[in-house]
Amino acid sequence: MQINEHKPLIVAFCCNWCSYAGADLAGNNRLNYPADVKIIRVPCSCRVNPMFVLRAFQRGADGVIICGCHPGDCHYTSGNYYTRRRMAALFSMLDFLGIEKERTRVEWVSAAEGAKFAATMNDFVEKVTALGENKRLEDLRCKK
Amino acid sequence: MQKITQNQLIDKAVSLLADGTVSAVLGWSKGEFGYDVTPKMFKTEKELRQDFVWNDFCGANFSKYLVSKTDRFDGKILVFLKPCDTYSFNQLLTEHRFDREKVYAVGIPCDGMVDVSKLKAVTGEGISEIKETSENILVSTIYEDKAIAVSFKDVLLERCINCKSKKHVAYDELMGDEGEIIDSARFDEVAKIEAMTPDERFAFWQNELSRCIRCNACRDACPACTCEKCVFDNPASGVENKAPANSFEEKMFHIIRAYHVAGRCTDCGECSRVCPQNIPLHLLNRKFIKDINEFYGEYQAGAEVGSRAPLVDYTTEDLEPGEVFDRRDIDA
Amino acid sequence: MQRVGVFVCWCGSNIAGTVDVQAVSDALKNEPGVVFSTNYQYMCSQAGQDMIKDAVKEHNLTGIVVCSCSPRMHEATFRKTAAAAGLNPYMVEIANIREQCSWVHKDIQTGTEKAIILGKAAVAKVNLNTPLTPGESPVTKRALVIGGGIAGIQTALDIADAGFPVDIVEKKPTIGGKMAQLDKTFPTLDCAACILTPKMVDVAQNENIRIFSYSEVSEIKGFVGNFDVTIKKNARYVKEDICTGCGACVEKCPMKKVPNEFNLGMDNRSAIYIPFAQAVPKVATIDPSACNMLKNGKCGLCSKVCAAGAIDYTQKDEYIQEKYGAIVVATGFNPISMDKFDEFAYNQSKDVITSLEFERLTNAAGPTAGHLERPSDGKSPKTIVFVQCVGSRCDACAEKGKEYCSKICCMYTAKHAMLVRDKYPDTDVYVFYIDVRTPGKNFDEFYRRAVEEYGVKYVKGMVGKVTPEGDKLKVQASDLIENKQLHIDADLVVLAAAIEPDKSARPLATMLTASMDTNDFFTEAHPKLRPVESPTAGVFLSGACQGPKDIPETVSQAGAAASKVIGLLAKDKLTGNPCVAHSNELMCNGCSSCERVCPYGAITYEDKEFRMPDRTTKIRRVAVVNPAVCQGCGACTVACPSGAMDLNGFASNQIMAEVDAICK
Amino acid sequence: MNNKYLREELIRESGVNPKKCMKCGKCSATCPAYDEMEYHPHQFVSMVESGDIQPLLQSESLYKCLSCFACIERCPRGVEPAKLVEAVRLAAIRKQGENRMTANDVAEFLDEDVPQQLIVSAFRKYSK
Amino acid sequence: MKVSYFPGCTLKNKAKDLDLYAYKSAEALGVTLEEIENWQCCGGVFTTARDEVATKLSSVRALKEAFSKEQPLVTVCSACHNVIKQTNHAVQNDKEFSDKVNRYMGEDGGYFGEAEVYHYLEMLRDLVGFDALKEKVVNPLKGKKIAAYYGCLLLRPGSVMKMDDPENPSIMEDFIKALGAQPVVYAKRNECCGGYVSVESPDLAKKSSNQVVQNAKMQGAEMIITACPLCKYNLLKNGADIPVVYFTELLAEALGVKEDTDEQ
Repeated sequence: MQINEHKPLIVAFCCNWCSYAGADLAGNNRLNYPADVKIIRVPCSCRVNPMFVLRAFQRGADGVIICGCHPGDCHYTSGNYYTRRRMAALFSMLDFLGIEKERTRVEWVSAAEGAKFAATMNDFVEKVTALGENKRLEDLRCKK
Repeated sequence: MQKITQNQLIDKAVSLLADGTVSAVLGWSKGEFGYDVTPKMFKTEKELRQDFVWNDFCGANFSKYLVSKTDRFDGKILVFLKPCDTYSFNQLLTEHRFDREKVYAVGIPCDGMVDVSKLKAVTGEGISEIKETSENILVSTIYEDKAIAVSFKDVLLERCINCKSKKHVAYDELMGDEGEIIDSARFDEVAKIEAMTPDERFAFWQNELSRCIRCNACRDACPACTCEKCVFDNPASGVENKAPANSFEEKMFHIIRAYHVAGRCTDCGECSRVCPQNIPLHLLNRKFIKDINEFYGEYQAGAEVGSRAPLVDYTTEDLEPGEVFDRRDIDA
Repeated sequence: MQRVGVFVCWCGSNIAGTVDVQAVSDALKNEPGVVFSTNYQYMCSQAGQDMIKDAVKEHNLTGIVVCSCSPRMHEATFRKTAAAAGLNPYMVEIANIREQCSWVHKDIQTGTEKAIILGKAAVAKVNLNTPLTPGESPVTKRALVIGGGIAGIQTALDIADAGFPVDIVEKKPTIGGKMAQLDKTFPTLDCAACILTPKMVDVAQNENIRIFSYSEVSEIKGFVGNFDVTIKKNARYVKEDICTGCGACVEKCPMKKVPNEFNLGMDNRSAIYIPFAQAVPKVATIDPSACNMLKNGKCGLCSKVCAAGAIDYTQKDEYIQEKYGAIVVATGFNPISMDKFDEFAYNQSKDVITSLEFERLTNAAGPTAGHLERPSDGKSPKTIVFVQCVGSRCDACAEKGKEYCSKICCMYTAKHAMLVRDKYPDTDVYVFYIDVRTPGKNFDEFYRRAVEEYGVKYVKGMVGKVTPEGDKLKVQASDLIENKQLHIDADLVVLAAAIEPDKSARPLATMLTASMDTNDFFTEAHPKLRPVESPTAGVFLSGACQGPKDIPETVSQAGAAASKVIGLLAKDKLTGNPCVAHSNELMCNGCSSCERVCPYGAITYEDKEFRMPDRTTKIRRVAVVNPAVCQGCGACTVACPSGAMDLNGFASNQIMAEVDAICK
Repeated sequence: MNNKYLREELIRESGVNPKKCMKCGKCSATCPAYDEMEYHPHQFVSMVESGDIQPLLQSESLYKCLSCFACIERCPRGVEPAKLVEAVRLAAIRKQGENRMTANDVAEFLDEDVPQQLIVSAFRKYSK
Repeated sequence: MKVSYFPGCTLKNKAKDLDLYAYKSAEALGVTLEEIENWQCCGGVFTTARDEVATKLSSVRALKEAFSKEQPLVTVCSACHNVIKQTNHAVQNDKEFSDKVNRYMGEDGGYFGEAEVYHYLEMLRDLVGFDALKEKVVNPLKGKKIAAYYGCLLLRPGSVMKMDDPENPSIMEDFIKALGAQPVVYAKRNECCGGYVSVESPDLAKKSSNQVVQNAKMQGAEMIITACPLCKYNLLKNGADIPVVYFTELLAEALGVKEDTDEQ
């Protein structure tokens, strides 16, 4: 049987101060990761509304990852602590509904962790690719 | 059958009206049939004597009505609160949703309320008359000659079977004896679903949620859903939709509905009670409550006024979103 | 509909090497709103910027998308370009096709495809951009310094020197703080009083400085440039402006058995007292818990002897309201309690003392007039054991002690040991240490002198147990270098107790919405680059409230905090960041969720009257964001259940438009 | 003997993390049996950490520790040296034929006042 | 009030006084000590090694029985108290250990550290109350200068035993005060007597014991009280020249129940 070469679509929300800068550093150091990852810049990971995550899945994303400063290092002192609770609750609920838990992730990447950013993205894309297309949380109206 | 009687409540309401403590009473009023009790504002003794009812069908939680009733009414309103209603009452106070000064709350005991759909499942449609005895409910229908006796216990609402508290957490005055907080088995059903495989869970919810007709009754009855403008009615929110377009919409609606009340939901069970499709919506809310209790420590919304809901709170040692799954894998 | 111009940068070959820039600018031409699209070698160059300016004019552009390097690199540049072309600078969006595309993807086809998608997302976003204007707020040109120790004194003097009025709030009856209790200072051994008291006098005489002694801050409202502060002036039962500080009342007061806190309870004072001779303000204070007149109306002697008529037994606490532009926290430190370390027998023997108590014992103005005498029997000690790191550097899990190094103990212990050997050469002095930490100018030299010139016996090891027996303190300790256990019969044991922030700091931090670490030290806005500012705008940190510090460090930080305050007060208006949250009052429930997650206290509530469709009105509680305080994190936008709260520059519909564009 | 394995075994068994030690020597300062010991509490910690365990296994010091827990109580870093001493002692006496005390030895110290507690404690400490 | 009671091996043999006076005094204070059925020796010392399971089972059995009767478990002997309390703590906090224990026990229902363990002194302080005790005293021991000897087992590790401040305890001093006597505070009261090492190194035990007695005497003590049979043995064997008695004996004396005990 031939393995279906599905190219996943990954939406990555990155906070401006740590993770977006970490992604820039990955670029500066020419650390490759799949082009499937598309980054959206937000001021802080706590700006990410669960509705944005669902929206991404609705529009055809196969995985959503949220990156922020390490706990304790938030530029706004406490934003990522709220992210941590919100996403823990949301991810657990998605899992409860039978959505594959590997499709969602929160990762803390500092501005100095270009290598971690690239490694995280490589790993996440690999896991999502293995799952194949997002069928359980798709909106057929939005499909090409 | 309720230990406290309809007449006791009417007498209480009449005397509070008479002595000027309150100028209106928010209560249950007779519907067309014995079981379709509806909320109503009573202003006179006559109205009360004529229409006020208190029976096994008075499940409606009146806390939410206070939001709209108090800011349109100058006097003080009497409201009767069952134990579970008092939690919603407190939660709304925490969120500054009504003026406590304008309300006179009387706590009343509750022996559990009847699930009309369970009752109809036994008796069939066409109910013409309902009589309550201490153990049974005698139902006459237009199709049967003889009244059918149904055991009260067999037709209780799910939320009453798993009642979490007979204790009132808010009132100005209490009628009857105070009860206690109950260590109920309300999370068992959630745990059962958690124990399923992802495929089974997906199938379970696909089946349940596909029945949704987007009537919005769950939202409209929910005492935590008191937004001035609901996101589902707001074209700018990005999630507005009025019909159950497809399976994504169903899931989206119910996830967001439950998420919006996560940490604020008192587990009053109104969503499931009013659902015309009998979708066990309370399970979604309970999943959030169970998670919050496990992740961040026991929290009961509405147990006290002014408490900080878990999702607008944090500690530096909280678990990581990825650990949510590890935990369960270990437990399983 | 916007009229969007797209400008794709080659960045030499940095972008053009792996992205087909022509294909990108061509593809984006067809996006909604795009009326012009081009590409150029270096968009950030003068020529590139001119190209943008010309295009704005030529095509009446209302929005600009630059596909180039990271916005962290040149967003500011292109915003200025837009402004120069007459556009609102916030009508610019950057698609990061260098760091997050051309540099990380090798294949030109995938790189180009992704660059197009990133460009589409930026176009989708800019279509929803709105012109933003930073808010302005006025600055009250007055500073408040909380705490009147050396940190607060130095900060206040520096601010006052720059010509701005400053108020010092000090909870004790006098300013001076811990430094006033010290004897000599390391590493120069000049006397603390000799260098501190002239500064205290300067404070008293400076026209720009007001001192609120015996006072506390009870409420803080407002925000940077506009703080409203309530100061509670505790009743001292003496009219401050009339009292001459002559001390006649102190002498005549019959109640003389009150433990003297200035000498850490090692001697007594009277119920009416002046803490020490050089107190500022030099005014008497009646201790209401000890005064017979105040307790049961019997006495009144001080009133009779006061020639100035300054005594007022009916005085009440007074509340003063004042406005400030900046607040400096200088609440200082205290030694921790020794209660949990009784293996050293602090609670079992008077002759086991802390280092601060030792300072008072050797101070000429102290309880023994500077003669080193044992507290128990007044004998002069012949063997003294100093123990370092008592309660410092403890395991985080232990229920006692602090995790951090208290920093000052190594040096003051060397000083104490040296002074003892200098004045009483026949005394045996042991110092038990784990590490001797002396990073400071002339610090290690100082410590070496204690060992080499003064013969202080430094022992690498720790004391395990102190047993008071008869009139001796049996000290059991380890000597790790010689690998043996020592048993020393000591006459005096001095514990270098860890230091901790003053207890008043925690409630103050809550009032200020300033953040603290787990040890209750104030957190700085950035540990390296903004060390004297709190993350809360307009709040500055001076001295040990931010972390353990010695005097030279405290004074330099005090000066740094003052210069930051001067920089703020010198402005007439403050310009904010326009990317702040705002609440749609029609949708707001007033539920307080947003307020609870705001790290800056930027959200308040007001009751607002709304006209209803049926022509009635109703009053509703709604959230109001103070744009001068909001830093734009967006935590509130997600906490808000109704979606009433949104964020300028990163609005929900903008982010969702980006999501849609990416997922198309 | 594989020291790395033994070191990990001792650490797991005792629950002690020797890396937390800051080498202040307070454990040895507080130890009542110090003078009877060849290796002192702080040395147990550093020698286990460095894998230098054989000398400890053969040392009489193992049987001098009173298990009075003073070092555990007073260690500023929560290292708990006595638990490590106990783990090393068990490693020694659990070896075949390494019981230090047998029932025959009891008679030697038995006098009419010896409490049962002493006998059972001694067995726990000296035998497997 | 009824409590479960774990006497321990020594109390049934060499330290019968400790046991007998504990019973008598409890009775006088209105507390019934219900002896755990078929209790077994605690083992004398708590082995800190995490894989030592079998040696701790007797403690778990006693704890489980007390819990099933919904009673606090009261001990008198310091060693039993230390072993049982530490075992309970290990069951509560070391999951691996509690799993193993429950596998060994293999009976119906597991035990997870639910029982509460009180030393007799804690029972007096927290359940009876020293004020209530004071009222029951019929022979106040006026003027007696008594030194409390805690030893190591009652207090350490402080984070587990939680009886009192491990470095400056006061429970026994408060107890002495309640009986009308005058407590003598001395620093060596929480240092070791030499313990079981007296078997092998009598000199070490002698040195340790002597330091304790010496320190108590220098601070003015006329008598030493203890809760531990081994402490008492070591102090006396090594030549204490002031009386060393069990605290329960002193208690019985003050409560006026010592005489009729002696008559029996």
